[in-house]
Amino acid sequence: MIQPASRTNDFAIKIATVNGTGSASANSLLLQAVFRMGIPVSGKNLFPSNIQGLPTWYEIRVSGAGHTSRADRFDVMVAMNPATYERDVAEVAPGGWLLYDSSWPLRAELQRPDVTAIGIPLARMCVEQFEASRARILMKNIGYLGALAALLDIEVAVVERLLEESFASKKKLLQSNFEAFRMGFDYVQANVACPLPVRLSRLDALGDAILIDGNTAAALGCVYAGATVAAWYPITPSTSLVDAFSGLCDTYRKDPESGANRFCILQAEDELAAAGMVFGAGWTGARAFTATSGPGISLMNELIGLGYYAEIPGVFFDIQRAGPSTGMPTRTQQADLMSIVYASHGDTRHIALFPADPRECFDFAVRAFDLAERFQTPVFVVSDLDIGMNDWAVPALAWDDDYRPDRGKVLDADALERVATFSRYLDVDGDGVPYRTLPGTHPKGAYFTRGSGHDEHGRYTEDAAGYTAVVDRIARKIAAAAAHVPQPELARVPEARYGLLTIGGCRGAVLEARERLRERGLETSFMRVRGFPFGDDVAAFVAEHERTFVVEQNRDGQLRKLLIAEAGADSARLASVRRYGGLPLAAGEVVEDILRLLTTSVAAIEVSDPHPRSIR
Amino acid sequence: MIQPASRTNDFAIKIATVNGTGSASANSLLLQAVFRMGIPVSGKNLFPSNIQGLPTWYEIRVSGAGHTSRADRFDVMVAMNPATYERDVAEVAPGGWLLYDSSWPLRAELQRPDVTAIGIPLARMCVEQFEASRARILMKNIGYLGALAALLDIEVAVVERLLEESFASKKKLLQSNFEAFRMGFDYVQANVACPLPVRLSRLDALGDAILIDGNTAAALGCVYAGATVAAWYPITPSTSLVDAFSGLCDTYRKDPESGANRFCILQAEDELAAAGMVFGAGWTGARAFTATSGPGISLMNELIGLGYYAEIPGVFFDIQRAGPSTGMPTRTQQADLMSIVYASHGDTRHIALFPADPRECFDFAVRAFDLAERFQTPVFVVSDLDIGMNDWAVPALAWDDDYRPDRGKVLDADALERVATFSRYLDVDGDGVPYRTLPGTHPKGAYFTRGSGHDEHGRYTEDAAGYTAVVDRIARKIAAAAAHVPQPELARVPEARYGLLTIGGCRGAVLEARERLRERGLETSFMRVRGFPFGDDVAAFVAEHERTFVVEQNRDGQLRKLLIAEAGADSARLASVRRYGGLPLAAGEVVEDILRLLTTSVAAIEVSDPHPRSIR
Amino acid sequence: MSYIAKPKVRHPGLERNAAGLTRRDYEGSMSTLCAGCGHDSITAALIEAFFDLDLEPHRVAKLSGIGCSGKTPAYFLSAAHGFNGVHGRMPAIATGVAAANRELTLIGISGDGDSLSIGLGQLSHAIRRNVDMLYVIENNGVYGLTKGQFSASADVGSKSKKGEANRQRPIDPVFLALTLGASFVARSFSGDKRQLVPIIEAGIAHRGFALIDIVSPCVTFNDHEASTKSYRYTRGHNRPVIEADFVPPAVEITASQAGGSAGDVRMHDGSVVRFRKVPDEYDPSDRDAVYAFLRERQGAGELPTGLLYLDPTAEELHDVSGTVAGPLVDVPYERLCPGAVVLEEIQGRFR
Amino acid sequence: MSYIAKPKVRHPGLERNAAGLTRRDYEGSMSTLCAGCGHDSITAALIEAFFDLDLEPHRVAKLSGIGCSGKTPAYFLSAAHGFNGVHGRMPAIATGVAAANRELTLIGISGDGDSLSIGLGQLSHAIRRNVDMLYVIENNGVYGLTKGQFSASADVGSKSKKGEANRQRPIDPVFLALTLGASFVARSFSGDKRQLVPIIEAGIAHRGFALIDIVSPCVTFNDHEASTKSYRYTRGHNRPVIEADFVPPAVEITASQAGGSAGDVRMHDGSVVRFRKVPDEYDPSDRDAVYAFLRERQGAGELPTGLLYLDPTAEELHDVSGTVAGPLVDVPYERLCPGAVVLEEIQGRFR
Ligand SMILES: Cc1ncc(C[n+]2csc(CCOP(=O)(O)OP(=O)(O)O)c2C)c(N)n1
Ligand SMILES: Cc1ncc(C[n+]2csc(CCOP(=O)(O)OP(=O)(O)O)c2C)c(N)n1
Ligand code: SF4
Ligand code: SF4
Ligand SMILES: [Mg+2]
Ligand SMILES: [Mg+2]
Repeated sequence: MIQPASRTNDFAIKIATVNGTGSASANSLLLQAVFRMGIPVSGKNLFPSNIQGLPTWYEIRVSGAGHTSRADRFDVMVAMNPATYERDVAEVAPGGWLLYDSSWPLRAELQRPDVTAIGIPLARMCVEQFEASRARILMKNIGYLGALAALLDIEVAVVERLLEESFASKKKLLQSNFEAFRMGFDYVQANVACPLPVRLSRLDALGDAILIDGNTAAALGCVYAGATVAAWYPITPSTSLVDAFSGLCDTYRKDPESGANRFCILQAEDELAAAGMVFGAGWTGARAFTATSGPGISLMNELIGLGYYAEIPGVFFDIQRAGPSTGMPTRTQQADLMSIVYASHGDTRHIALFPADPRECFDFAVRAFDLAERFQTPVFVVSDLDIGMNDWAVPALAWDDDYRPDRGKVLDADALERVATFSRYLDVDGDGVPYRTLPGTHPKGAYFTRGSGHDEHGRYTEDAAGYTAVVDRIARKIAAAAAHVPQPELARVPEARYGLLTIGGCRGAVLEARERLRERGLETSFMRVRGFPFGDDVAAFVAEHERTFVVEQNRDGQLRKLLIAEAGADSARLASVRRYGGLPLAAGEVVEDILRLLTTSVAAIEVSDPHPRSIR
Repeated sequence: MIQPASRTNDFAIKIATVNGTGSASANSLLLQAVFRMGIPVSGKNLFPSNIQGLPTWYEIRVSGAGHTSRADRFDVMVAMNPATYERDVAEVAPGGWLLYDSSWPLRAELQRPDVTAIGIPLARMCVEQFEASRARILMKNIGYLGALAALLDIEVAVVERLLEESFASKKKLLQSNFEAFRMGFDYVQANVACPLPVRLSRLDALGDAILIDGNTAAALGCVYAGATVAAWYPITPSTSLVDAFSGLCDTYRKDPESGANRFCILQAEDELAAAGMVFGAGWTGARAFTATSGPGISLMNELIGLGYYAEIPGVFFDIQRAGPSTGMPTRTQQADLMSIVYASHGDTRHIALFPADPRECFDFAVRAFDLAERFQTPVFVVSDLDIGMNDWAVPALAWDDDYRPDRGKVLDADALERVATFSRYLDVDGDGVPYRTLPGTHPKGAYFTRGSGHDEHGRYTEDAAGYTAVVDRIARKIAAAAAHVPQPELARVPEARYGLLTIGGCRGAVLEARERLRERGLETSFMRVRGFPFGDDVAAFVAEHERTFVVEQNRDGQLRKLLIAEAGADSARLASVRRYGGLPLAAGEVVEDILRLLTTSVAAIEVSDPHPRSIR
Repeated sequence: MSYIAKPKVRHPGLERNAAGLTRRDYEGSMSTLCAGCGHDSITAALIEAFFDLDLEPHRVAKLSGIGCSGKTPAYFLSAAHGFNGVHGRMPAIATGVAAANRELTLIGISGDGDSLSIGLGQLSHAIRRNVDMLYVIENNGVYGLTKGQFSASADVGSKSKKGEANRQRPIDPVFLALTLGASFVARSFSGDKRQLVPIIEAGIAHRGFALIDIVSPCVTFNDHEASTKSYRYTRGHNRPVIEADFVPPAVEITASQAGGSAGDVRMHDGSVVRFRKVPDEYDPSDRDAVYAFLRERQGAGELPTGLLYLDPTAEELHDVSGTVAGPLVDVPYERLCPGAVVLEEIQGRFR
Repeated sequence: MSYIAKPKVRHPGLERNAAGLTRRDYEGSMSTLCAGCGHDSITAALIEAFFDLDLEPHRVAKLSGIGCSGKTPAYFLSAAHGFNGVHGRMPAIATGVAAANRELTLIGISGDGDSLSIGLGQLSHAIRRNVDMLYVIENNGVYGLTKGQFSASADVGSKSKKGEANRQRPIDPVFLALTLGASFVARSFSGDKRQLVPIIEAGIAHRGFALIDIVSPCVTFNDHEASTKSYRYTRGHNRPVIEADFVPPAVEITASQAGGSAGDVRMHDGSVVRFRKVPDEYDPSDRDAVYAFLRERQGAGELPTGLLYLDPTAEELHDVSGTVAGPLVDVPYERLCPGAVVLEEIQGRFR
């Protein structure tokens, strides 16, 4: 049997269970326990698109070095679902461990010589310890948590404190949880040599970090940005964003005297309506947003074009999932880039922000509202399921109390009193951004908003010149936003021949891949685009490197295409690394593809073009 | 006063009237009369998006040389609308003529020294000649037709024959029309030196040509392709396509015995429903289509993704109008290219055909149904208002009675009887195209169609490998279609340094511009893309020329972007010529832009990038 | 059809209302609709009602979808913000406006295509939310702007200009609204300004969604012999079943009941809807009775019109949402942002 | 909640029907819904009905939208073509299927979110077109698949799992359908298979749009105490107001009337719906009376169920469209293409 090197704070666990059986909270406790021990950690929840009874997995990666993108290999497999034993066993890294419920014997064909099977009779012990059938099921999860605590050297006090916090108001439940935890812990202590070579040890690597998912962080951003109207239609994986906004508002947005709401959340009848509500509220002067996923973006297409052309602010969170169509609602992907940037028929181009993690979800949410009002246009925050629904350890969110919303060019009653006439779509300042007014303000501010042809004064037109003046100004306006969207994250290495260029949640895996490549002697520069329209620095980065690998999570190389068509990047220098099976990106995948592309000829890079134009 | 050279069969007329006053039929008679004299001619109707009472123009270009794209200059202006006198007078070419209704005096400031004003007291004569107030208004139009006939030497017999055909069943009306025609004709004969230096003279330049609009031709294509289900929602400028289909079916698609319909036209409640109906019918085995314009494409986005991913045939006609949003519904543009090619969220890429004129509308309509069934996917026929609603003189449509629909890989009952098992999404033949079955055929053919994740056997999946196998095959399938869509129209000139690359209805103007450039000593090669995905020849064409001018009718250079991102064309070699004010393209505009780009430095070409990335 | 240029809608005199404004101040730009279009008469009635109500135009937001009807907000209240949205989606846009600023007077103008085909879902849900707005359907049985196709409100047997008879059952917005629990349901005729103006006034005063279905003949595509939405047919079949006067809040109420069972209904803003000439069996506050009565009358070929159903007490969007009293747009940012200290507190939960 | 793995739905015996098939042949793949979900009971009833009707599975097309309900067509009739479309758009897809092949037996399964929120417009227009299909709404008052938000069918006062009460008026598909002129309107309860099976059979036999609104409790998100869509609440308030037996075409009809005013109704395919235990005042062919009766009962807190309204004679889509008798997909190409000679003729018009 292969003996693994002892690896403290550097390993990964995968837990295979059945959804709807209470494993989610045990897994989350495990994640939090590691986090509270000051060790960088991440959790990836691979859940099915149903409510109960199907296989579900939870992956925890522990990395003292701070690499928390999805793990490449799993050292410990907690195999609690007989339906997936086979593939779960196969997925353990050589030299790893398999925890299983030894209330039933492990079938011989599922044993591997290079994997240590650790049986714990969880079901049996639970039946002995607990009366209620519900408790017997739920407590198995806390049982394996106890077992892992013993095996991995999780500080018991940390777990106990977490349990106390979770069940602060439910003393009885707390007691059973304690018991179940002890049950697993004690059994393993008594029967297995603890801890395993892969184990934890308290660190102080997290500073002021928090463990948060991107949707919650984005919701916080909406609260802090002063958003008052949310209009939405439920869709995985965006639902938790509005849920979080709603919860936060219930606490922080009540009028202290009347208890009335300083917000209005509209559960719309569909996404078309949600988009309409956002623009209605934005036109009226509220900061309004919606959260949706790909199918919602498709349905909102017509209204997005209206917002663009009639120049109405609105913030759209797209928490991407695997497409096309309904696709895999509980799997992640970055495949809405094209759809968003060019949303709606006719000439349109939209401002988009690409957060990489929950902290940026918070920051970019706030920024999106400012940009939407500054540029009077829909702004998209392009997140995804991995960022939005998984817990990430990120530096604490920061807030400056001096922040005030940038309402952009809004003429209030006083200003209107002073102006001679008001022309809604006129480029008064030469920056492409016209002035707007809000209904109810002043008789002089009245204008007619329309998605049909209009001239600079807001009058209906079918005249080429009048029409063109407005659409040309809009083009200039959006182009100018390139300087105002978050600028790329950049790490240039002067002597590097190769560049890595990526977007969103790929960041961690690409940075880790970069380190691994460096270990192999390959220096690379790094750029992560964070906003659209792109600035000139993007093409410059590409020009400065012999070859740039564009890493993204979609089939068609959408970012690569955008870089070529929209940033003026030289396509001949852009190789493509794409993973789009629906799982968060792992560093090993990036390294593997890059090495393959480098070791094969240039022809190979062309093969990496997602659409071979002729079938060879 | 400037004396114009006599120009036979080479001039343009513009007629300014008020919509809803009956001018449309007079204008159409004029167009047909020229056509029947065997002279190449085109008519461009610039009408408002309302029903009655607003300015409307009709432009007729006569060109013995066969140049029938929109005229650059108007020699004769028929100014029948006082509301637009000012701009109409301004638009006459120096040395040209202005016809006006001299029942009222022409205001002095509207007279131009370089334009000959010809007054005809149409209103007065009509009041004298006709009783009914309706006739007094309508007959003015036939009056100016008569005047033009005298001025331009239109053969009277041709017009009379046309009137006879129009009013075959309304003898009384015919009589008034004759009278009105004579009234205008005689007045001008008596008072003006006829004919003018710009005049007609019978030619035999049209061969078997027909005068037809693209929507009618496309509808004919649908009938001939065997389409049985049309689902639509009215929208300008696509409505007349379904109207024509309906009219043709009423004549040619009735069961001779029962009188029942061998077709089903569904006026849907909106475009989402129309798309759903198309896919429902396509899935069931019917050839089904819809016709819409930009807003409809936006609304259909979600369903288009379903059709793509679930692999269901359907034909979508997009008769483009000026966007974004409602835009200018009665103006033309080519601005839905991006929207169509990437329609729907997630990784999607669609087959699209780009007809240049009504004849190609017919041919490509038939081809679209074949491709949709061959590749089991939505196929887009991308026309526009200019092609769809204006009358074009094109070579006669040809039909081969040996044509049989290509139903693609459909397993019928016999085939199913023979196969062991049927897997809906499996690449059996290695060409990326799986086999499909139709409901109701055979128990073995059953499968479950879904827009959610599925594997090659059509089973629901959330598994990366199962999912990827299918989306990768779809990518291959669509890529393979490049060889099956209509190939580019190509005219290479070996020594040419420059290329002209265009799409759709720009063809005529670009070919004419090419001639004019040649006259100036500038040889250019010509390519017109006719289908998407592009083949390798497109990038090759670009590579073979120092600089290629991409001519298109949208603000953002959408074709140019697609060439870069999708054809692998070298962006550095692509300059952009764009007109998007909503009018059909004129050759002079193309020449002007190209010369400007050539005489200024390379920097100028970069300025022609629709989106300057930083504001300079 | 007539081809005479239409003058800007004009009103007699330059009388001023309590807001110090003349009727002229409630007008908009010149109509570009066909001469004689019913929609223009509705515009005139709206102008009259706004004048009567002494509303300040800039406190009004007027919205519409797409269609000839959708154009009409340009023809009244040029000093109000207007929003011509996309086809069928005005109800959602209006809902967003109402959410953001509950103090605006909100008017939505729609067509039968805009509301009953593409917009049916949104209209239904706006009714369900009881969004505080006046919602006018300018109902002509056809898609006017796209040249006369039958809409979903075309009656069975009504013929198109070409002579083709419609065979699909119509969707009747009045029954739809009653079924969906609408709080204010009326039907009128563009040609009956006397009936229409007080209904519009009551609809504006109503706190909640006030739906007025107005038969508004399309002279160009649906005013011929065999159409059931022509001027002639509508005049011939129009049966006002209940009359309503509108008494603004300022006016003291003296006489109480003028007949029938309905009498005075006090609105949220203190105004009063005074029902007159009400048939004995008719109770405009009894949804089911109204439904049954109207079904019967319509079954008999009549077109019953009037302010048919009214419930001034139904909860509107903001009641259900529990929103603060003033407009959300007026809540100062300081009351919206919990601040840095609270953020630090909140983050405690995530450690 | 229970966590026991669910066996594939099984039925007693291997009895064969006239099509030579066993119940097993009408089953589908194993359900992945929560144990106890009402939707699974409806699946079982559908299987029963198909078996009873001796239908050949491959002559059926089963369609759905998105939701837990949307998944169910995978759980029956594995030998039929299935189509799980996108959210709320199944009615249009089904309309396309019906247009192309009128001889398929068409079944659509939807949810309350799928049909009454995002799909309300499409459902309404499918009703209006009277598309020949069975349309089942598996109504649980919540969005199951997205974890329990209130849907548009949630009753006022019904509480969420968290204890929040819904304050928005529900959209009731039965009243909606009656108002829109539906030709077959039924309500049932997933827990009442005895009532449900004959209604489904009648719905399949019906030539036109047969809507069955089935209360189908969501055990995970809406089966708690204060919910009005729970098993308990539904059992407690369910009041079958009319009973219907289904007599297939083959069976000779002997006894004619068993009570009430309704009696036997002969369907288009020769089958008979036999109404029993009908209250005297109830006439399932009188739309307005049914509407009024149900409104009254529901106002009194009851949940009236049964095959509530039936008009077997209404024109369906193809009647209105005047389509040929057989499926359009079977018309040979030669009868569709007018050929080269005619094309030349047609082009004469364009010269
Ligand atoms: C998404 C979309 N589809 C179609 C159209 C075309 N269109 C414009 S108005 C209209 C119908 C208008 O009918 P109605 O609402 O009854 O208004 P009316 O013109 O009769 O007043 C349609 C279909 C559009 N503008 N947008
Ligand atoms: C366009 C779109 N929006 C949202 C969703 C997410 N979604 C999936 S199912 C569902 C609601 C399902 O509710 P219901 O129809 O009542 O079915 P149930 O699950 O309760 O059976 C929603 C909103 C989606 N799939 N597509
Ligand atoms: S077409 Fe009809 S609805 Fe439109 S403006 Fe003319 S009369 Fe009015
Ligand atoms: S969540 Fe509710 S509706 Fe969905 S399967 Fe579970 S019980 Fe059924
Ligand atoms: Mg209308
Ligand atoms: Mg539901």
